[in-house]
Amino acid sequence: MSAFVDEDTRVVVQGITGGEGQFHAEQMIEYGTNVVAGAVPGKGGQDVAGVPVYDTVAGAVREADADASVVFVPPAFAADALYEALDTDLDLVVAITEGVPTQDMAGVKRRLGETDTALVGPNCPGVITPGEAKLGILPGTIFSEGRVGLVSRSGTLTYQIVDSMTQRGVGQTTAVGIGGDPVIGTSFVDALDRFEADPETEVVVMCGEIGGEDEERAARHVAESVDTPVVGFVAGRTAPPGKRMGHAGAIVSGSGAGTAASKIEALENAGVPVGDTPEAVVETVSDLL
Amino acid sequence: MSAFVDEDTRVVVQGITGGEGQFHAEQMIEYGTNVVAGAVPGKGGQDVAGVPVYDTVAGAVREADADASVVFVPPAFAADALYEALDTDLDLVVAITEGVPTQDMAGVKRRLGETDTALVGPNCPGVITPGEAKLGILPGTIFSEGRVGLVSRSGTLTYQIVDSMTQRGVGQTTAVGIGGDPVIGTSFVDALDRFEADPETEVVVMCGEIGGEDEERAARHVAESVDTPVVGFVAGRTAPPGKRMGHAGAIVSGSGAGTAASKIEALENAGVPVGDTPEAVVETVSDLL
Amino acid sequence: MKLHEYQAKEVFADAGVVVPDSRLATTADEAVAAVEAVGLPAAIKAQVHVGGRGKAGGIELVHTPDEARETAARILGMELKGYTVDRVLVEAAVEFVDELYVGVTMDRSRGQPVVMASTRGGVNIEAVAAEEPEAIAREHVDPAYGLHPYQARKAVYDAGVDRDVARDAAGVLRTLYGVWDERDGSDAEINPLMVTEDREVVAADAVLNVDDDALFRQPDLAELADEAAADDLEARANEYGFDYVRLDGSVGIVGNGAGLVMTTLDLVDHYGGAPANFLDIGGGAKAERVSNALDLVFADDNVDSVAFNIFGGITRGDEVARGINEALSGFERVPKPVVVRLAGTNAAEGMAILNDDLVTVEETLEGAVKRAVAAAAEVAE
Amino acid sequence: MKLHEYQAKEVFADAGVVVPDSRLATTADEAVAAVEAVGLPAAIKAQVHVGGRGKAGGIELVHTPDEARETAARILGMELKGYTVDRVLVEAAVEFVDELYVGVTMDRSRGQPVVMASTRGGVNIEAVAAEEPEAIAREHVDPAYGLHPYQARKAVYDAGVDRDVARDAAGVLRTLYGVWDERDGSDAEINPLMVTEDREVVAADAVLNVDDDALFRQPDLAELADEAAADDLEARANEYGFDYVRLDGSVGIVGNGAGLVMTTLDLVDHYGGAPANFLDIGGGAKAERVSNALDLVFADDNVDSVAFNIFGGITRGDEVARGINEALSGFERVPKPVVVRLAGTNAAEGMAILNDDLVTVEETLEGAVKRAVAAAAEVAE
Repeated sequence: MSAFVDEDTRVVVQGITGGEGQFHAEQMIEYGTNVVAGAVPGKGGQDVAGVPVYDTVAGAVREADADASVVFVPPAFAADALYEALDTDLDLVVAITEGVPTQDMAGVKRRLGETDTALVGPNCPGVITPGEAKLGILPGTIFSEGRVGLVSRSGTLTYQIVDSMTQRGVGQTTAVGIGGDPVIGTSFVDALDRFEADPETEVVVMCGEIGGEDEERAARHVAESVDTPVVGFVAGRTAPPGKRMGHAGAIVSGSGAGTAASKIEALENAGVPVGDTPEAVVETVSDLL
Repeated sequence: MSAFVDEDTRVVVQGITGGEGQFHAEQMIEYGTNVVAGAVPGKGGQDVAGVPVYDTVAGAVREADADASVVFVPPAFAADALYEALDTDLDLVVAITEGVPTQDMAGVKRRLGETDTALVGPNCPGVITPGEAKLGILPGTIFSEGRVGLVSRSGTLTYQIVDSMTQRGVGQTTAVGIGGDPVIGTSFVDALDRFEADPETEVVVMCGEIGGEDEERAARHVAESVDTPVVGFVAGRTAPPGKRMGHAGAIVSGSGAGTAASKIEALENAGVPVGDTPEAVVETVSDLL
Repeated sequence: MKLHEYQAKEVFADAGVVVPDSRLATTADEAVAAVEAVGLPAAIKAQVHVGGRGKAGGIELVHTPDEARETAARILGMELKGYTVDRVLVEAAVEFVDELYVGVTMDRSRGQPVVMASTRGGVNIEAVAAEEPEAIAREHVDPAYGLHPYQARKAVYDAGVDRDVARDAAGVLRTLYGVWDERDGSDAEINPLMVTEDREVVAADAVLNVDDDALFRQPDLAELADEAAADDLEARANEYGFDYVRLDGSVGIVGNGAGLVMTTLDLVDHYGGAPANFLDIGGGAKAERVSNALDLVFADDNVDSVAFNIFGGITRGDEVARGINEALSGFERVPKPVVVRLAGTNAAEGMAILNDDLVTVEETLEGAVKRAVAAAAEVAE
Repeated sequence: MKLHEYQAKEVFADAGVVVPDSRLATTADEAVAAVEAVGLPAAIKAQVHVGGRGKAGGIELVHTPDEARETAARILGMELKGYTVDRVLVEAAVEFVDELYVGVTMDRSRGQPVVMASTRGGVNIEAVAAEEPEAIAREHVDPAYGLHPYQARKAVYDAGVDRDVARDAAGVLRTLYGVWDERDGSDAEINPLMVTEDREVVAADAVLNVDDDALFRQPDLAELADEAAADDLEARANEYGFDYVRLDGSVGIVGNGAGLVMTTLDLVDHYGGAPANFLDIGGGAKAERVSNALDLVFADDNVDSVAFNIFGGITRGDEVARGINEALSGFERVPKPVVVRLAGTNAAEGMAILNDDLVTVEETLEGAVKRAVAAAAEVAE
């Protein structure tokens, strides 16, 4: 298997009967993802996007042998959907939903620590292993098979960099968007460990942004236990303190914690070259391959 | 160390400024227990029973190096006192308090499973290793040093059997009352494991009673992994279904689960002789030594 | 502590569960007025703390006011498994097409709440649980989080509840858990949860048992407990603060500590007698408590002799003995033979002090029980 | 979303925290009436969403009605760090002997709430945290359980709060956590929590910031947000449902996706320009949203040129291009030069469709930003 998913990953789509859920289930299937079921309370017995729908995630696991889930459930019900997913020993849960209250996610993260499941997101574009499977909403067409792993807090910034790589003939092993919320499942450190363990991944691109300390922790982690070369990018150099820049987690605190400068410094101290522009990142990656 | 405590065990008494707490702190000290502190919010800085009182259990651990606690806090505040104790990495917490709501204890037990602390009780007389230390309210005078370990859900029944043993010259390594509530910390299985690991203990007496399935589980455990000879007793053969017999946990359900007969059968099937009377138990123990 | 059906229904209805229209009645006239209020047909249901009221004739369907009067008159005053019916619930009959079961209890072996759902409502659910455990879907609840909504749904779908009522049934289960959690329930159940032809769910029966140890923070439910006491002696025991259970033997038992009192009962049985009660007077033995305990046991007409067994623990035996002497000297005449055995700290001193004009003293528990059994046998002859 | 001090105090007071008597005033006359109601001396406090109001002259103590009138007149209309003061809180001055700090926030690195207490209240607590972290006692909260009472006590005792007010201070901290938890707070704090000579604790200031993502279940707080919007453009962005932050440069920016828009800002800076705003129009690019976004950016007088950068993702570039054409054709005259770059699915098709009478098309993000920076520089000349 690649870092997170492969062509054998058996996916249940939570919220498959909603507009987003159905559209992206179809897109995933079209990409070649092994979507085996949907799960929506009260909609069991239907067929959507060509797969059977179950009333519970447990039903989808029991009947359709799902081992991963993609969650398109609206914010007010997302935490409950995640608890449900985490209760079924799936290998991977990818939460696309944007706008999940932070306190809800704190509860979910607490539960997550008691399971063997990996959670990616919420408020993220998902995970893709080009040519094998995509779980989420990433536009499959811009990706290409190759040797670069990419982890990012931002969706469109990921696309920008991937698109540029693909146009230069630089392909990807796996790209994962970990989401822009303050409390998320898979962190940079978790994703770096996955890439480190993936023999196909020769270079990792790590796209951070302002807010929190996850990039700083990742920098320490790279210095201590990552051998794969890592190239960094940090968005939000011009962000003023105290303002949320789109993502709930993208905020420099009033006291000046979480700045791009601090993250860039930490990464560079850990030996991670940080590009000033997306193009510079792609150039550095090309040079490393 | 003996099964639970020894003369080096450093005890903090939670609720030492209450009537019960102070009286039994004095009794414990008189018995030779190494009581090093009390903990009562707002009473820090006082001396009670000759030991310093701290506002928090953490304070008692930090300043007086306590590694075990005895809890005399009233039922309404007992769960909070237990969470506080469990937050400080003590080796042992003994909860004497009677009447802790069962739902409160379910929450505490959930936390307990996340710590390395052992909880004995609540609604129990405590733990004693004769000649070394007692943590709780057991009357020290009836105990004598020897080779029998005793675990019981009942206080006075323990005293009855211990008294009888002592009068016959049969001493004890450790006696532990695990309490008569439906949800408790240390179970029979846990206590049996402690005795099994204690080289001093040559025979174990296990006093069960109606209600729950802890005796049945213990019987299976004895059959599978206890080499020390175990002698059993089960109180409540004449108890009618649906009536709480004093202890919150001593109740045969309406459907007939939790009867003495079921427990006696399980124990006997596991090779544990079960005495019809307390005297019969003591006789069997004498024969085994 | 058990609530009556009508009390539990009130609690559930306040929380949003749909229940049939009903009125409480303590006379046949009130029952007739009640059927006029709730409509006919109606069910007349004995409000007593026993299971299987229906089979025992405590629940009847009536179709006319006259039938309501006759039926209420017959049920009121009826004895059901030792309890006298003093009130009936008169409730609009619900036409149903299905009967579900939903319940919440504490799984004490795991220390976790568990919620249950089944499509086998309307029958003895414990029998279903024993014979066909897979017919009841169970979800254990993490007490730190409480019941997640998905768990209620999962229980209901796993039980095989029809999809068009599953959402409502899951809602009732969530409400039931909420009540159980907030009101310190030990058991809460709705059996049957009826499904009407309009695909609505209605609680046709209701159980709510409350943790006695939590009544201090449920004052309104504690008040209902007083109302609900079944037996005069049990009611007096409540007042005195004793753990007391009435049995039907002839040897009255007073002791301290649940395990030791149970053992005393067992020994009475072992030595050929029959225990009349379980009575735990708790720690210490002040004269007043001893006196109250003896009062209570003497007041039981079935009692022919009394075994009084105290293991002093921290309390000294001589103090207990003085308490017993003082308490018994308050009686003009000790009405039934009392055998006393004291053990523990200063037990010998205590037994020496005991006034053997008033009581018989025995050294051992076994001896005391044998003596009390013999005394009861003598009286019975 | 930030609440004003007076709004946060109302929420805390409803939950049981003691706050000084106060009135809101929007005119000097109202301020005079307010001091008559709350008594003198009183504090006149600017209600704006900026820190350090005191140092900036936004908080003054007054001793007479005349002084209140003058001070209120001066503070109302004052500019504080870019915000115009349109209301003041007139509050009875509290005599205090100590100033404590209590706060609750989300420790995002652990995903756990954390409660804090300190005896160093009344000053910039972030400076204390940076210089003397041990002066602030912290307790992390298990989100599954919530704050245990002992944790509030422990924080307060660990902080060294005097024993005679510790109980009350711990109570305030528990209440603060309760509000934070129930009202979906991101940060809640009371600084200072004043200790009076009578050893009572009073909340002299109050902060409550609410998770924007949870406003759907806090409708009453969401209403306060509208009231509290600081800037006309930001208020309009709220109405349109855009993530928008106003800055002070001259290159207006419209894009989709937080990271990519931030990167666009950074590139403007990198290539020698200054970004005028952050504006994320979110997924898709329907004509109406494009039009609203351009309206908003055009309405900013500081804006001299616009960089419009969309990475289509699932959405097709040709559809976006049509949306842009349609939106811009709605303007009689495009008021400021707009540079557009589309990327992703069907990007080439999209850029081919774009009406280059209305916009300048660039192939790359870098190219678009450079062109917009150059355009802004031209206008500025």
